[in-house]
Amino acid sequence: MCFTQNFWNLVVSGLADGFLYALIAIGYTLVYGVLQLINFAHSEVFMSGGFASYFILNAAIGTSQPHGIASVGFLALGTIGGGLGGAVVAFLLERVAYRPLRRRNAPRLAFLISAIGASYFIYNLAGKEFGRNALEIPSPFTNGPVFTIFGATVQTVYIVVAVAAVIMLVLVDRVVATTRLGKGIRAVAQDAETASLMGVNIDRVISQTFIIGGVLGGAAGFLFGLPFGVVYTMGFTPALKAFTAAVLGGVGNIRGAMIGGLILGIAENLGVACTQASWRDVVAFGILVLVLLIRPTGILGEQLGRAA
Amino acid sequence: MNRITLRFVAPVAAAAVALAGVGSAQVAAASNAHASTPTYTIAYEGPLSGGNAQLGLNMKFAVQLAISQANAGKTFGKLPFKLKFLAEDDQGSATQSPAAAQAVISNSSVVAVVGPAFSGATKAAEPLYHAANLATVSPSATAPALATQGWSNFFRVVADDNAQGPGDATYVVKKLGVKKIYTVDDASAYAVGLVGAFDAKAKQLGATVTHQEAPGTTQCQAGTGNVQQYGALATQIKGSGDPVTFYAGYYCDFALLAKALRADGYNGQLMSDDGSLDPHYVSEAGASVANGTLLSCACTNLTSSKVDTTFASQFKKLAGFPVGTYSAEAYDATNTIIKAMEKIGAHVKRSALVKGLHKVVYAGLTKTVHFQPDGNIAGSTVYIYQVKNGSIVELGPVAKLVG
Amino acid sequence: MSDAGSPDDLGPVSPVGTAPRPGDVVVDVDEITLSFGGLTSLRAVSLTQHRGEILAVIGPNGAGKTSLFNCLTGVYRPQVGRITFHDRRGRAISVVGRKPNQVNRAGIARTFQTSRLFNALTAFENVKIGVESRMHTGPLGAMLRLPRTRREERASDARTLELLDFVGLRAHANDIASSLPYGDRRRLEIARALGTGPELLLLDEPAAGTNPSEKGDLAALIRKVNAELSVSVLLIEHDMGLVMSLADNIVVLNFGQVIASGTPAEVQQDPAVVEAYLGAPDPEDG
Amino acid sequence: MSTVAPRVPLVRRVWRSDDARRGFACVAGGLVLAVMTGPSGSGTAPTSGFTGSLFHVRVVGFVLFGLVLWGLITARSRYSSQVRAFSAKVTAAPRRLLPDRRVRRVVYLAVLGFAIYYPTILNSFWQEVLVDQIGVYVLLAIGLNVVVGYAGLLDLGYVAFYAIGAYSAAYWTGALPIHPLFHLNPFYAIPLAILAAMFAGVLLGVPTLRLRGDYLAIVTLGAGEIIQIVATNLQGVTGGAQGVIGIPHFSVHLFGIRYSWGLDSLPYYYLLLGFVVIVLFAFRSLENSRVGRAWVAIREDEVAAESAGINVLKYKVMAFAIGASTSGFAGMLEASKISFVEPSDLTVQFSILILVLVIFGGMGSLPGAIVGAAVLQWLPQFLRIHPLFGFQQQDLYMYLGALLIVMMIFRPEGIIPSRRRKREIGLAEHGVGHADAMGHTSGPVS
Repeated sequence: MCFTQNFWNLVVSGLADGFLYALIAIGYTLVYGVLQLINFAHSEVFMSGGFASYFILNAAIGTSQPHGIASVGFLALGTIGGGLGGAVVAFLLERVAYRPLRRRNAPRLAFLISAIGASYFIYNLAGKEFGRNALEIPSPFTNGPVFTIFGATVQTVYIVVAVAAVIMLVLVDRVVATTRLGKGIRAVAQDAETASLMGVNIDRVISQTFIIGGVLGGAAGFLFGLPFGVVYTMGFTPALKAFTAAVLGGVGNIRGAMIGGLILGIAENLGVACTQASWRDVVAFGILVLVLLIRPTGILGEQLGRAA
Repeated sequence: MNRITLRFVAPVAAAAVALAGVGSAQVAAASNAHASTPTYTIAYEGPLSGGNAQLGLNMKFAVQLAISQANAGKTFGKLPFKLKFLAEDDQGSATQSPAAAQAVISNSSVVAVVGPAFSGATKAAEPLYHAANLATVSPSATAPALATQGWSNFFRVVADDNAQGPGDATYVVKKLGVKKIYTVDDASAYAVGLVGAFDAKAKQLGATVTHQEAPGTTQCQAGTGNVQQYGALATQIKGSGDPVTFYAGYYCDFALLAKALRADGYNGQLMSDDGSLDPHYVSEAGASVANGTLLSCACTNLTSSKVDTTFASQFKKLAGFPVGTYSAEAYDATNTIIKAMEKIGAHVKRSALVKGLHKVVYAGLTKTVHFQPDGNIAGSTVYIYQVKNGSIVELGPVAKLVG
Repeated sequence: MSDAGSPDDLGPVSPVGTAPRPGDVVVDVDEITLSFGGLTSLRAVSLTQHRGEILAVIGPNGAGKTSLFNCLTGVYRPQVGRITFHDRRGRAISVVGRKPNQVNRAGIARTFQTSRLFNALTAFENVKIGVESRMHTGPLGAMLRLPRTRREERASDARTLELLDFVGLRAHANDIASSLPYGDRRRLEIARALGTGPELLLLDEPAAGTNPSEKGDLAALIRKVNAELSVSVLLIEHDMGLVMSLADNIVVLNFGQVIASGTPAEVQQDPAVVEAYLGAPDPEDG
Repeated sequence: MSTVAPRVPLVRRVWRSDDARRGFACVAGGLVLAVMTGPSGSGTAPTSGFTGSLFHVRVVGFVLFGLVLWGLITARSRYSSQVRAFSAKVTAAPRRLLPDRRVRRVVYLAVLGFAIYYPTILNSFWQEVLVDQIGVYVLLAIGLNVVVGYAGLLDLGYVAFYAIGAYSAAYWTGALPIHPLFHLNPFYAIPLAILAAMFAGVLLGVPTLRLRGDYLAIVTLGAGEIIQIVATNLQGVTGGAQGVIGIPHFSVHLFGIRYSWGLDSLPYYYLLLGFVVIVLFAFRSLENSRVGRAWVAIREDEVAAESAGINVLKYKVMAFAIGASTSGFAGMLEASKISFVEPSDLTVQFSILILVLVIFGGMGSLPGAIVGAAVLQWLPQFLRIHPLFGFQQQDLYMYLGALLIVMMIFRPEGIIPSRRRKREIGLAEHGVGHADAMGHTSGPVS
């Protein structure tokens, strides 16, 4: 096969991509769970997180080159900053682009169009205010090969992404499964009308859902920006991939989104080895179409949402 | 009352700011002091807005500068005519370009055009210019196909993509003595042409070439690619073990690839083209990654001392920002046109100027401009540069280096 | 692409047999079982309706009546069992596995429990959409207004007006559907269903939410549909008075199973039925 | 402490009141507008754009603008009956006259006459703009209107069909690296290009139109992205990133008529105008036909439509294919006019732009699509030459994005709404019907 030569290398870089997809995908899945619609502007939540962490780390690190425990501190700072940035934008997004429509019981088409509008507005505003060139996030650590596994080189940044993502994924899984907030989200996802009759404040739950998705998406923006830099258009492609991952795992299903993200990341990287790098997006898109046609409910099924 | 004034003052103030910044309106560089001397317009067509505006502005102010210097008699002494300047924005897009061209053509005082800046825009607009027999001298359109369409009015002061690729390949194979090369292009019109010429020449010289396409990302030039592709690509390049990686494309994608390669532990020689010949490459990749990288250009380096410092300082004074990519080429293109006009005399016609440009020889900042019959510049030299200690230094022309 | 309405839309059907007579079987439900996940909503349900008959399906809430309708109209696909529809031309058409529009084309039309009209359209347009589903105009014909298109337009206009007349809504032809009173909307839905030219009409609680006088009118309309248009009627209804006065035969469902069937008189005396209704009194009943 | 305590309920009361919230929203909107039209920042000075627009005298103007807006809105809701009466009085005459067929015909003819005469007095720049930037986009908007407006489907990959039209033109004229069996003048290749785009529409539609509406949106988005990748990378077929050059202009030689479209843009304008008029008649008939009513039925209630005998998938594919073929023609015309196609023009953004034109004009409304496209395409060109309100071309999509949100919140039916669509949206908001074909599966079928 075309990918046997570099198989483990590709799997390792695929996993790194996959963790990012999983983080973003959860934003889609949660919102889909409570609103039954795709949050088209989630890509910009991701982008905003990247920018927030860029500004914070730029101020905190400057031109210094941190080592050891300072590196870990800055990484945590960047992740939290990105998460906050994402959360703020997600919250505003829900308030401005979704809530007025929800109040009016607008058709679903209107939600999608409003979200597309929000996406274009936010990323072009970012381009206007922060410039249209890629900005380098000052690195809290020196990137390079750390160790090899099955002959695959593992870089520092892969480890950072994996550790941060795993912590957040476990957290969100626990939050949704065990806390009162999670219970509210699940109740609204299953039946919003009944939930509101039972005294659940739907508006608040929806806001909180956007914020949780925003935190993860924003943090992913930081982790993505670490090696690649941040730029106003950075959201589109990873978000489209993450959406694919969400569908792959089963929209509305949190663990599905995680598994979908990892599978997609690896499949994409292996796929590139068999074609040119330029066909990478085509590979991911092919996966999306195949899943939708063969098993539209995804690998784990649509737990919170409703089947097509 | 206060309310009303303020509501109208604000937008007007904003409009004034925008006017100064964008300046897409006509700017008259010369006054009509002498009614007897004829006045001609040299137009500029290129992106002044949209994603590629900066590149266009680099050229626009250079054209403007050349015209005002010529009017002041600084470049060619006293001219028998006065020159005016007209800028038309095409956003670098093929579909916007015909309208811009029409605006230029319909202005009967226009005798020549600097531009169009982009190859795609040129392809769409050149038939109109050709029909109007209006000379266009592009400072930056490098697609080889432009010179083969039979457009007698088409000229350019830069070498086309076919010139640089073979020069680079010659350098890699003959000077570095490398027989295995990994080439990557960013799928842009510019890079695809360049890498094609590179591959062909390298193979002809006996090297084996592995080629990959990795579309430029939206982080850099507008492209369809995504930044994550470089991880997998670096893995493959490292796996190939090729000692030289040649990248055809622009600096910010090249910086991402370079970082990915070094992070993966690839130790081979990196090389790229004039799209990467930009100090931003060093700042984005980081000096530790960028050091040792070879770059090439069919032009002399803007940062090197060869470029007239008065040009650089005058440009900065006019534009408000330092000279950038293609500024010097646009300046040369404009002066080449003026030189050809001067030869004709006081009565310049569009058709006569096309003929004049075919014959003109002008010693410019970047090179001596002399056009071949197809509009391409004659005798283009490819220069090699290298990143040393975080800055780009010139090594010299390929012919000399290979010796 | 161009034309709808070819019999091919139905997929394979058995060859044309002899023309049916009143009293032949029109639909035969054979041991169908339908479940969602772990929940079984229909368990080995069988029933037979004869041509020209008014058959009522009754049962407490959640008994599976609407699920049965959805199986009969192709919305749900039962996991086990067969449903065979015998059309006017004597063909036996299997309903299971066909899409709702194919089932409709075969000759089974329906109304919904909560009326589902095209609310932004006029009463006339609502019925016309039903009538037109039997026509053939494709996009090309419509764009060019070919002679056949105009002929079909005239024919469907005429038929629509006839049907509006038939259900007594001609005066409201140009009213927006959502503006009509409740009873009229139910009639309009019946007219739209009749527009598709059915042989079997499925009515899902046609009298729900109507007042007594509207109820009487509806009963009269159902009888008229049955008698004048010779359409067999299968109805779900909670109003026992209406059921007893309308139905020729009754099938009783409970917990997804048929617990009794027969004439109204027989069913009324069936102990299982009495227990089902007494054991689980229906809040909507009456 | 004790002096503050009693004020809290007041603050809360003010915050809770609709008026105050509206006022807050208006002023916030004004400030956002101030930032949008203000100076740009940069990566090294990320706050300069904000400070330059907010800590500057001009912000007063925008705050006042917000307050005036608030006043107008409040006044309007308070005096809504008077406002309605006044607008009824103003529009009484047109409303009485417009249904009259003869009056309408005269109006149409006048508009057509204007459309024929007006371009001749424009300079060549605006003539060019009229074709490349306005005419082509009007046609595209009319086509997408069938998909979004009539059938209620969200197609975000409309550019794919434009590309197929453009590359068909290149293919049949022999400009591509792969050659056809026989070369055609692009004029005769028009039907082939339309068919190719239509076929692509069916091919993409049949599998994807079974999906839920939001999935459809994302799949078409992906398809639009893919077409650009394919056009860029299949160098042996499409000519790759360099694009295709040398596509000939239209020319006719038929029944003794000999005409060639050249470089002049007016002849293309008239060709476009003719096509638009034909398409308008055709789509108008379509709207009021069996097919058009089937679309309405699907838009309103897919389940009911199906049980009324309508083959939902077939009609969705039909809408998709009709929209695609219109887009294909537009792509072909533009390719032949500028003799050139370039993959870098075939962006997702292009599809979004057409969508904005349709939404702005009014979904399902033919005059809306025309006026929406014409206004929104003319305005940036106008502002490029006369830069008012700090407008910068590179911020165009920021304004368009904001426009989409504002339209969806305040006027989802568009500036020239289709009467039917407006009614649907109104009803949907009262919980009746859906007004789109997004495939509602939430409600049990009962």
